[in-house]
Amino acid sequence: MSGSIYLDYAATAPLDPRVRDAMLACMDDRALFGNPSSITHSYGRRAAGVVEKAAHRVAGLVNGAPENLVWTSGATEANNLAIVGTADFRAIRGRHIVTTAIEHKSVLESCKWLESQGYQVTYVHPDRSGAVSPGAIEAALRPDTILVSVMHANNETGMIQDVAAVGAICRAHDVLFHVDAAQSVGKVAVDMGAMQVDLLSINAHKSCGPKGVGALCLDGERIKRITPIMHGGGQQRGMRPGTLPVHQIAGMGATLKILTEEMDTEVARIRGLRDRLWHGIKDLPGVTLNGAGEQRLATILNVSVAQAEGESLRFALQDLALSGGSACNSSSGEPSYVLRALGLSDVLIESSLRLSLGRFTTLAEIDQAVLSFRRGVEYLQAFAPAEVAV
Amino acid sequence: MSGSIYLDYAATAPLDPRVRDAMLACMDDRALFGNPSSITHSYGRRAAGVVEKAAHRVAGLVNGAPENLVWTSGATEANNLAIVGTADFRAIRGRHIVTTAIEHKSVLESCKWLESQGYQVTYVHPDRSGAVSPGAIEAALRPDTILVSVMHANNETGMIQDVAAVGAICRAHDVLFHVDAAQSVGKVAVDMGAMQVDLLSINAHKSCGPKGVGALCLDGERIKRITPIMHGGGQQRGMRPGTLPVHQIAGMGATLKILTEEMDTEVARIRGLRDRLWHGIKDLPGVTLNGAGEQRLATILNVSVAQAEGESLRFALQDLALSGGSACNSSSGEPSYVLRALGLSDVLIESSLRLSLGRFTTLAEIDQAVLSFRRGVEYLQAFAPAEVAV
Amino acid sequence: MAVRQYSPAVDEYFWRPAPRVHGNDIAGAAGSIESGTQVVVAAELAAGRLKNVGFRLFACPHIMACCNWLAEQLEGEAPEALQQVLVQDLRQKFDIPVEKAGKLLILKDALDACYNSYQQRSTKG
Amino acid sequence: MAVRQYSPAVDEYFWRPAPRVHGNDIAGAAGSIESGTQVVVAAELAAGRLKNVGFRLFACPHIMACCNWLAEQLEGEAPEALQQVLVQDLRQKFDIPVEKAGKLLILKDALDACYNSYQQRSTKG
Ligand SMILES: Cc1ncc(COP(=O)(O)O)c(C=O)c1O
Ligand SMILES: Cc1ncc(COP(=O)(O)O)c(C=O)c1O
Repeated sequence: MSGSIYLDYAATAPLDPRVRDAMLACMDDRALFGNPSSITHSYGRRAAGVVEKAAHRVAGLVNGAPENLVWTSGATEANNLAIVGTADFRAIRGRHIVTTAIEHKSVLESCKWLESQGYQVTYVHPDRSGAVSPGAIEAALRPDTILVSVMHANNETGMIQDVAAVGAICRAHDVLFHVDAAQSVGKVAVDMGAMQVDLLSINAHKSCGPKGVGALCLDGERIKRITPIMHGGGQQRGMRPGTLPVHQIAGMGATLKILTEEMDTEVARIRGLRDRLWHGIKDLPGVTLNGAGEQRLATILNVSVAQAEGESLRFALQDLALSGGSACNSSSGEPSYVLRALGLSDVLIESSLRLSLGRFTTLAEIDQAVLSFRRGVEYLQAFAPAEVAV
Repeated sequence: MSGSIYLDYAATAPLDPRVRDAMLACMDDRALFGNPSSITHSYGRRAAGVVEKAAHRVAGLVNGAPENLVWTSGATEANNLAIVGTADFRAIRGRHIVTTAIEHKSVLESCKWLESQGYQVTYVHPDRSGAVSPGAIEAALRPDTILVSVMHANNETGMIQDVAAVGAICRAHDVLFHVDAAQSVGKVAVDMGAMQVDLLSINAHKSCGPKGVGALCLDGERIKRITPIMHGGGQQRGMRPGTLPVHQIAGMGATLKILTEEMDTEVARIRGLRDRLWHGIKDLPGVTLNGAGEQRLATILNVSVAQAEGESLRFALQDLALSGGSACNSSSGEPSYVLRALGLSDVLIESSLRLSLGRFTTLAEIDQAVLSFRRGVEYLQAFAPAEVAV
Repeated sequence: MAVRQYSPAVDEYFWRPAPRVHGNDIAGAAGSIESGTQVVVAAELAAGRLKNVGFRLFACPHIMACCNWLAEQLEGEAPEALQQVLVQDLRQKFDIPVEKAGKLLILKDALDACYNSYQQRSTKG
Repeated sequence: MAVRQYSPAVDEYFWRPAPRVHGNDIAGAAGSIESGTQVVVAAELAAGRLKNVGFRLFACPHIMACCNWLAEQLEGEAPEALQQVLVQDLRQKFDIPVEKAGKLLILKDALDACYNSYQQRSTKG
């Protein structure tokens, strides 16, 4: 099993050696370990310098403002901060939020928590292809709507939403717009200005960066300040307390720098592999693609396999490290609400697999994956009851 | 300035090379990078194994239960989770909290936030030595008190509180007891059982571990569950969502393992250096020790220097990297509320310095620090106006 | 962390299917794909004994392994063996977790239905 | 991040004290230790000119540097120079941030007080 092929990049990705080196520089250098808040001495100031450089790199990739970036422990925290923080900060203007039914749990659960606090939330449903119509978002707006939150790319299907269209609608209605770009950053262009995004959540570990670090980028003109969700030492302009993890932040900076430089060629390469994988399996009976359409990430293939029981399917494909839904769902055992929203039955959801590729996926791995996939599916389907008449 | 002597270990500490190696093992190993939630494949399960091993190491040092540990982004988050999470979870029983006036900002600000939500908080004041009397805590208890939060060692003075006595009182009154041990863990014995602590906050970076990782240890019998402060993917038994940063957690595990093995000899060594430093400067006129008494950390020396203006004092001592209070206060510019609670005037607080030592502090550095300190203070005091009669 | 691990017996028997030629003198089924588990069992009768016992399955690895093993075990046995299979034995041999009790009962139901079809056939014949 | 950096002029003059022998034919003071800044200036008069100008200070590095520099500048000047010192010049030379305006005024007050003591002495004498 240790020789299994990793096809779960959408859950997390291995660390790029160049990112590792950037982190190690902070971890080893006896001059760079300071607390960035300790600006009374050079250790602290040098550390603050590392953080500032990373902020420029991160903001650079998403066309954000480095001075309006808030470092977090990941996209989960960034989403919580964006939604709960904005809701609290804007509560006087209204208590209604619009989001979609296929957001990441960290958005949905934040919204549910707000509902328990007296806010109202409209969950817009996607169509059967997984696309959320900007018109449906607009229709959900009310005079007391203070925030719209729509993810850029879905973590299960890779489906890309038309956030620029939603951004234009929000701007026209003067409503703040949050985008969870944890899955899309570095895989498609993310431009806060062009997309009219006011708050953007990202993280590093989905792009071969370190786990445990992310950022919320604020637009700065439309929103410069939100209520913190943690309370403490006043770091990060009072929006997020706690000692800044300099090596993690340096790692995230390096991660996004690499994306800035290599995204185009790298995405083309991965798309080629992904398509090769799909072409290798799509003729199998009962194999269907979820969230089809051109508007999806080059890195994700979400397929359902009819006539193969889900657990046995995963058992049969043990030499492929993949996911039955989003990683967050792996331990819960509940059928994916994202695939449900696409109209799949619970049994078919159980027999759905997310294969996600990334920087270190090779052609040889893909060819091996095709063989394994075919062998497993064919083995199970040969058992399928439908073929026998009782 | 880059050659300055680091005496700010209480703000943060350099990474121990052994901790670095433990982190690097996760960062480099192409089998250990998985998402611990991805338990459907071996990458995820191996990562989960790393996390579990670290939990045992961390819990081992504080005599806690590894299965009741919640990983956080640091002690700030652990304190927020402990206080806000417990308050919410126990709100039906009452809405009163007892803490002290000299807690870390992450405790005080969490309490202030709760006050804004309708809770009541009693802030017990220490005596002039900095000691919080357990009797004063007991006197502050009310029938609706749900939580007592007292820090183990103070981050500015190093003063150690009698948490075991407070623990016994809380147990007798059936009130939950939270201890912020961010500064004490690894410097004095921390034993959740013996001290009757129900919730314990710790982090790694004050002990030569990585920044950006900490833990809240729950007692498990008295409290197993609290309300999360972030919402999301259900990780960590629903108490703290977000992808676990495996390398950070492995680093924290390694950090606490080293503390377990080396604490006694290491603390004795540092105490020797600290005392040497104090003996080298205590004869200077106007130099006084804050938070004196045997019950204080071996690593911290908090001194006030009369007749030397604070900013000039720090300027004159630029070759010593030290802190004017806690690092969190460095950027705020407000006089330390901890020293205020000890009865110091604002001007004397400005002229107070925290010198804190740690694992890599050498004898040569201390001897050099004594020389620098004397030179700076003597230079400034020679200017002192009091000496001239106008 | 609830990590689902499979016993070596499951690893072994999941991949050891009975021969593909299945008899269908007698047969029984239980469950459905919609409900997540379906078990179909069929066999020939040769000199009053079970022959070419085979399964059609939409089922989890534990049930798959059980059935592959049962196909071996039942071969050449008297039809009564179909209803003498003990769920408890399967649970032990394959180290099946309690939450799968329902799925084991579907298997049991299919075996019973198969035995019923044998009895009906005997009555008719 | 508001990092307080000091200009090279502060670095230089902070550590360049006027000679330690201070005259006290005339003197002036402003501020107090309790308020965080105190400036005391004193000088001798020799042939109607300032001599051995010296400062006693409880003050931040900017003010310390200003005073050390002024001690040099005022040496040998006419007493009027005490009141001709321009805060604006000091601010520029030492790159003093605006939030220190109050401290600069204390320095200015001390110089003025010193000049007053010269005038009073002249009137008396
Ligand atoms: C779309 C999306 N948002 C948010 C997250 C949460 O990210 P993190 O693991 O950094 O908390 C994830 C990944 O789990 C994700 O896929
Ligand atoms: C006593 C105490 N509690 C909590 C914290 C916060 O720790 P962290 O930096 O890990 O958030 C600190 C350090 O800043 C501290 O000294």
